[in-house]
Amino acid sequence: MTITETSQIGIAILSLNGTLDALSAPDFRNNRSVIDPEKSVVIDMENLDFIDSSGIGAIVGASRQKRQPVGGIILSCMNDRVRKVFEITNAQKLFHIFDDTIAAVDFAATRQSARA
Amino acid sequence: MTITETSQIGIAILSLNGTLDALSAPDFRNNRSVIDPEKSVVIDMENLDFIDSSGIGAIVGASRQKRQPVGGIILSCMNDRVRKVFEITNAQKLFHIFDDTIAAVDFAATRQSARA
Amino acid sequence: MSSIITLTLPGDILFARLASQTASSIARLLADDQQTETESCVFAHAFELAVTEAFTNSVTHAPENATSAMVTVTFLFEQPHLTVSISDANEPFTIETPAPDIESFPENGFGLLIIRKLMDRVIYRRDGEWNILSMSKSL
Amino acid sequence: MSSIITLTLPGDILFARLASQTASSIARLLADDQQTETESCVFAHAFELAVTEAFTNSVTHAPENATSAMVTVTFLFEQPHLTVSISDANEPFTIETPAPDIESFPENGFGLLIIRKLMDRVIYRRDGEWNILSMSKSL
Ligand SMILES: Nc1ncnc2c1ncn2[C@@H]1O[C@H](COP(=O)(O)OP(=O)(O)O)[C@@H](O)[C@H]1O
Ligand SMILES: Nc1ncnc2c1ncn2[C@@H]1O[C@H](COP(=O)(O)OP(=O)(O)O)[C@@H](O)[C@H]1O
Repeated sequence: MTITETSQIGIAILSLNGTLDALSAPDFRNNRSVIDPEKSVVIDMENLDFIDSSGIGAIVGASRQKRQPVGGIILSCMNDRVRKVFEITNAQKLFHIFDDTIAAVDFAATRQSARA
Repeated sequence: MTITETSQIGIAILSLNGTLDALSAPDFRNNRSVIDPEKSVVIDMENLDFIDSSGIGAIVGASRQKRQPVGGIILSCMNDRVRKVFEITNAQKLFHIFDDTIAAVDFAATRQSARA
Repeated sequence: MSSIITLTLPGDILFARLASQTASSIARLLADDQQTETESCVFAHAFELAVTEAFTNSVTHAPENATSAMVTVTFLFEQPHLTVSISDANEPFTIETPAPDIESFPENGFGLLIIRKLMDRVIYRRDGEWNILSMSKSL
Repeated sequence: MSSIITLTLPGDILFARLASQTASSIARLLADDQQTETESCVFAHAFELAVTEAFTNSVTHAPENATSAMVTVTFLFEQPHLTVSISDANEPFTIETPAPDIESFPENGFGLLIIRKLMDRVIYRRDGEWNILSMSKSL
């Protein structure tokens, strides 16, 4: 898996490419924006082909460490295979999930400024 | 492998997609334009990902059955991996090989009309 | 006709993708004649995911000293059932684990849950020093 | 560290792609750390092609009645050498076959030629009833 990071109005956008599994999950967990409790992170899954329980666990665990509402993890553009794993594990209940990344970033920005 | 066939000024253009190996070679061999000794055939390999010795053998065998110059097999757009197998086997010596299909069709048309 | 395919791999997480992609390819190969494109994608994904989960468990729950352990993945196709079995030499375990409580933001415990939800039939047995987890699904 | 991976498949041409794609994936996995993208593509393609050729030979040159024959593909990685061995229970054969004369438009006889050109080292041995064709190349 590769992670491409960009930033918009203080929100980190991580584009995941490839496979998020036990082998690649540490790369995700150790990402600085993921670790930072105050950071809002949008995970763009358009190019994420495959996720397993280790990937779900990494995202759920990262979300727990966020200091909501200022920090938080928002998901966008998951394909059907990825969505299915979120559904089976019930993890979809924990996240705001968007079909496009711009909407996800807007949502994160609104939530952040609502606090200010 | 899938074969998509189109025709231009009497010349058959076969676009191969996928893998030409022992499993798929019979589909190629049994194609009507391939079998017809009087037919000029341009094989567009742009979407051919992989070829092995069975694939080379099928193309060489088909070429032998053509009544040149009216019929014949002309190759276009092979990727580096495919080209390498033509080189290793020396089969590249037997064919006119073009980098684009339009040039290959032009060549076939010129050769055909030279006979007329 | 029944077909058996066996893949034996080092018990290293590096090989999890190889195991799961092989599973996906085999499922697809068997499904392609008989199913629509979408159906065979779903069938292949179920095996890809189940094998990733089982293989990852075999590796991550191996005893500390088992650096040279091997994991065996066996595919048995008996029309219309495809069964994949994962064998390792770890401690015995049970597959009757409860689904984790998602509200507590758990980081693990999803593997066997996913396997049970994807497959038609999941059987665990202990054979001497071996764990054998067999997972079946029908075309 | 040395790694061994074994894949046992039915001797059916349907499984040739599975064998060769597994070979390609393994070669890539091992090469990726140490080589450029282009180098590891070339390395993976060499194994993909060599395994297709050897596996296809095991199937197409099997005795008529050998419908339930199995072919075994074994990978041994001993840094920097990757060796793949293909075993079958066919009649013995020789790898010293001459390259076919291309001017006579031959339809076959290219398999062992391709293997010899791609690999650093090719060894054939007969072990009891088994043919073992071992093919090595270094990273
Ligand atoms: N192959 C295995 N070897 C040993 N123990 C296992 C194996 N597979 C599963 N287990 C046990 O079953 C438990 C539940 O597995 P699972 O649902 O996949 O969740 P996780 O692996 O994330 O803990 C594991 O924590 C482990 O104790
Ligand atoms: N696995 C095998 N089992 C039996 N015979 C084999 C095997 N591999 C190669 N041979 C013999 O070696 C010959 C040359 O093989 P090859 O160069 O691959 O060309 P081809 O298979 O197209 O004839 C074959 O024709 C066959 O007689």
